[in-house]
Amino acid sequence: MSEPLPNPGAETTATTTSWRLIAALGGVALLCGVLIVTAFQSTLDPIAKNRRIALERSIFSLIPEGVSLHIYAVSAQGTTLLRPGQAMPKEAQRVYAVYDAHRHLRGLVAEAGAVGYADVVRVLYAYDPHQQAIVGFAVGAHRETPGIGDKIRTDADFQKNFVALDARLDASGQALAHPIRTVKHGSKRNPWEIDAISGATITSRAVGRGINDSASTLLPRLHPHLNNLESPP
Amino acid sequence: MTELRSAPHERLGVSVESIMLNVVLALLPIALFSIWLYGLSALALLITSVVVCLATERVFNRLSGQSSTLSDWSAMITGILLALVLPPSFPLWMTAVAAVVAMGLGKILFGGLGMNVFNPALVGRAFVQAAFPSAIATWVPSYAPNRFHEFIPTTLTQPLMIPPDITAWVKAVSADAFTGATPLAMWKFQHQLTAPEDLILGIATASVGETSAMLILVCGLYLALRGMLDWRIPVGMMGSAVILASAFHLYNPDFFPPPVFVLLSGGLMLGAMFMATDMATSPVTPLAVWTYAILIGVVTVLIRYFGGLSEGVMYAILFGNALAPLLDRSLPTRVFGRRKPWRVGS
Amino acid sequence: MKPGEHTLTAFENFMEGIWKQNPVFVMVLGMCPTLAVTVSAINALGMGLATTFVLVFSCLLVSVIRNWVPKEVRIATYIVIIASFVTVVDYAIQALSLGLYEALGAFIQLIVVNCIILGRAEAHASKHPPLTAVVNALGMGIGFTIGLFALGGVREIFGTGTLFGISLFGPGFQPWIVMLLPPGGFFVLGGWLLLFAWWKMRKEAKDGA
Amino acid sequence: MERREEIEAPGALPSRQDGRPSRPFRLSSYIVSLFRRKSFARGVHPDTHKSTAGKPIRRLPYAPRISLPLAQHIGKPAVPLVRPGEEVVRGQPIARADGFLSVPLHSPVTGRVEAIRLHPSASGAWVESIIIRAYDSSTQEVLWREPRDMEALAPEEILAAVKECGMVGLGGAAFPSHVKLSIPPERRIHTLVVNGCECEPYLTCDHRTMIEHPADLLRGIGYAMRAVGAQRAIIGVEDNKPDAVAVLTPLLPADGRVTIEMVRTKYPQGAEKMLIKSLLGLEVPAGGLPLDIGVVVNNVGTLTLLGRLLPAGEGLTERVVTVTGPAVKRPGNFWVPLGTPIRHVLQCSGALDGEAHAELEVVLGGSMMGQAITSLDAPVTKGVTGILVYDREWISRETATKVYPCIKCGECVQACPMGLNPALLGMLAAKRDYDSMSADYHIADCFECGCCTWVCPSGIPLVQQFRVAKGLLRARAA
Repeated sequence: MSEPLPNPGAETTATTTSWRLIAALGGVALLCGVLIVTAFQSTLDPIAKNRRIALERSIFSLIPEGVSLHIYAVSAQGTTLLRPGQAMPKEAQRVYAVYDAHRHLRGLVAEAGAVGYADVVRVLYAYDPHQQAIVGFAVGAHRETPGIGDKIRTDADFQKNFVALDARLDASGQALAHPIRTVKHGSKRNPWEIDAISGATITSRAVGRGINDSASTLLPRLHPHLNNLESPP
Repeated sequence: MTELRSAPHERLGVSVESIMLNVVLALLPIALFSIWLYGLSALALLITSVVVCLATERVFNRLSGQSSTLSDWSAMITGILLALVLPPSFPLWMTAVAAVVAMGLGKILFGGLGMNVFNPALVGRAFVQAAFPSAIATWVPSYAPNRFHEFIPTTLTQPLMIPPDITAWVKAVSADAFTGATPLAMWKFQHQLTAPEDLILGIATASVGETSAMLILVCGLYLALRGMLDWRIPVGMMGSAVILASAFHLYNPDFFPPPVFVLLSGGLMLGAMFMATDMATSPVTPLAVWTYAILIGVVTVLIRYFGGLSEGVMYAILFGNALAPLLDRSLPTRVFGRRKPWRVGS
Repeated sequence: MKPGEHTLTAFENFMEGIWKQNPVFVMVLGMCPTLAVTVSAINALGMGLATTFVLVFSCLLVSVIRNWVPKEVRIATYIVIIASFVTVVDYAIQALSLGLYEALGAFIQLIVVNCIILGRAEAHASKHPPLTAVVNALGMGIGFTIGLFALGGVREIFGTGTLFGISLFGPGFQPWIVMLLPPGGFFVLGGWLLLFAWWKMRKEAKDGA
Repeated sequence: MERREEIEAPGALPSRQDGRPSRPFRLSSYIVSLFRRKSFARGVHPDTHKSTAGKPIRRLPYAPRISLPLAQHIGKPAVPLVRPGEEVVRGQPIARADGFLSVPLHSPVTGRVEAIRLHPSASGAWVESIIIRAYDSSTQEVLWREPRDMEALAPEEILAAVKECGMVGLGGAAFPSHVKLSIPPERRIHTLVVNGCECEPYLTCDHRTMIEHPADLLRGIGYAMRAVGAQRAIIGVEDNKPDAVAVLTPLLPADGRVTIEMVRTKYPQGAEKMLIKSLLGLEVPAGGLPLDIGVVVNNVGTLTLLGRLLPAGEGLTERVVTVTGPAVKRPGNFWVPLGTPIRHVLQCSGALDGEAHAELEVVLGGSMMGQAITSLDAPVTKGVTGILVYDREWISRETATKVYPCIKCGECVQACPMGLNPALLGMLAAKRDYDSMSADYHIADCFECGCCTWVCPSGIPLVQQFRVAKGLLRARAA
């Protein structure tokens, strides 16, 4: 290092007054505060836009026929349309209702998450209310092992599980007729089972469990009010 | 009087070259048997691994301005051992990568012969295990009828490219129900045991050189009898693995496999005879040697039973390697006329 | 400057961080982001540029107010200043590209405690006029960016077969998964360090001859 | 060697060794005992090269001129009693001991003192020596003796007689025998160990001595036992010398106080500490002496000559030397007068016929611990057990091996009789970390037997490094 060493003779010996210290810190803080607020204000809109675009892109990738979407809050009390800027009520689940060019409901997209091998695996899954089946899923942020756990994104066989994953409700309408289960690779027998990726069982199970947890509370609440969602508001 | 040598004036006459050459000789039957089992692909794998190991050592010799160190045969041993722990279908270009990593990262980076902390062949193998997890878990049947005039399709994969899917090829060449899983994986994931005679004779699915427990035992015995292999390491390692496996088996015979299966399957035998005994990476003091050997055996069984992988020998040995210098220092020899061997200092 | 030490020219001052005291390859600083975010060239560049931005502006501000801030609260003000610029960068990246933001993740915020920046502010900017400080910071930032890029580029090429997302080897490429894992970061860093040491050794040998 | 630590004396000895009656040698019991041969841990098995074992000890023609260094023993050099020009007869004292740790010298020839001056010694240094020219016409009989009645002597008187005869350890150490046999009053010696192992390759002088002079040996053992107050003596012989055991066994005294015990042929079985361990199962504490555990060790060569010289009242003027090695044409064991130039011995045994001297390596001692000498003019001294000569062919074969880095094979650890870790010590020596070698890894316990270097496949000169390290540490401590 070529930095000069501090020269003891040059140091001021007089103690700095408290007032100066506060003034210096305060001044810097003020300056920085202005800086941050300016940055925040000027990026607020582009960031919101970016987020919306990213979300819409992944939602429409699950339901390719979709052209528009609306957000609903689903709780035990029923479904509520969320206008942009409106806050999400507590205890409610967010559902994106996707409509095609003819303003028909093409599907619903919800969020799910469960602990995988490394961290929580967050997925979006698409539910088709007409088939009563899960028809696709997309992985959000995750930290699963590249080449093993992240096969859930790429493994074609695994994706095939979600062409029509049975998610019918039972007779009472209070629960899924068959809980969605992840089974060992090669032993899928029923339409509500997910065939795990060989060698990436833990991540596969996380996806299945996450979707099951989410769907088993969401769908019974959603079904009585499906009519409200049939066409865009 | 020009000659003024310092005592002793005579030597035993066993040199590094002769030890290494004998290890190469002991590995040859295993290599030949693997060629008999897997044909052209195993041959190509062995040649690639050895040639790339030698070339890497030579290139690094050049770069560091040393004279060639190929004559000590140690690079040759790494080459053969590396080939023996890879699956027979492993693409040649990946083998070359493993060999470069084995020599460069596993040996030369530490300062060359005798200075390396980890067994170079296992470093190479661990690297490709992490880099190409699917290729290293692709298995083919032994005694394929066309093995002497046809390569396994994956062997000749173009450099940097994904090996082709060989499911169809495997179905075509395997006579009976070949599952494409190693005995250990079959036990771990399907809960099926392979017959011990298949393990002994090398019919079970395995890496190139892990197949025949019998042959490995004989070759290891040759070295041990010539005093070029520390018999305590295989004995301690296999002994501890068998004892621990027996305990588990007695506790729950339905879940845990019999100890003979643990002993004969996977790379335990090869690892115990030829990997853990690598002189540079194993301890020297008697207590440390036993501790090291027993530790590797125990860790192997624990990884196999409770880890995410079906085979644990490689990581167990690498773990043992890492501890070896520490063991040597914390478990010193008892000096004649002194007490408390484990306490350094007087 | 110590008496007798020759004053660095602006160019030497700039090159300091790129070559002689490269933060990644010579000083081996800031390893946390270095290993974590360098799985692709674009991540590495993004991280490097973000750091450079924070570095340059923090050093500028620190240098401007250097005579005004008492030494008792020096570190506190530096942290506040650095944190502010990091927040600005954080928002800016979110506004520019959400993809990059997600890839860099928590490491943007971690720039706050990046030892390179605090080190530069304390060791250089607080003792030099603004222009010198900015030139030095720019050199350091670019040096850091080059370092990250060297890691990220190699890891992306082997890990995914692409560079800046452009496929290099065609569709059949076999990714080297280990390169995307933390150990891969260590391997590549080790490789570069080795290369640097070797270069240096050869240069010294040549100079000596 | 003077260091004597207070170490707890061992309790009762294994009773097996006590009072065992002497028995005649039987081949069957020898074969049985082969399988439960006593030994120490580790050690090595070099080729023994004992081709001279079957050859009787012969005499060489006298050298015309001899040189007697005043310091042929450990301790202070002797002080000359003669002047140049003076006539001396064989056996006459020509130098007196200078203090306790010193021994006198006796003239090995009848002749005239030529000079007292510096003369080359085996180590290469020139040392103060008495040069005597032998009379051609002399019969070279011992003409100076004062016979004494040994039975009448008290232990102190025996010690005085031992000192007077100029005896030192003839096994190679050349430590004054009377010092070794002097036991501090607070110590009690229970066993005299008689070292007949001769574990060094090539050497057979002790072996031949046991075969040819068993009566002298047993007499010498008796004197030493009385001097140290030991109740019993054990002769330890390596099991490659069954003929020596066969000769000695019938002669053992009937009271069973002297026994003979075969130990495994293994190097360095003849090292004091190793032999005590093999025979008695006792370990001499680190840094201590055998007498700390109630044992005194003497070499068979020393005791044989004591048995012969003490009653006759003669001085030590000659010793048995093994002359052997690849370059020696007529190898054998010889009674060599002290001071005889090595050149003379080699000429007589055919080692210098035709060969250019520069092509040879001449070693005093055996192949494991012997020292190569720089000058053939150096004399045979009291500590010379053998002269080993290598020819060019042998040397180039031995030096052809390349030196490799340590591959940590651990062979040295399995060889070191002291239980040290030579591999680690070697690495520390390479790093010049002498403090750690001494403090943590006990380099001081190394007695330089050379086993580590002998086995090392990398050809690392371990024992040489240790010698350097020990020297430096000693110099630093001084």
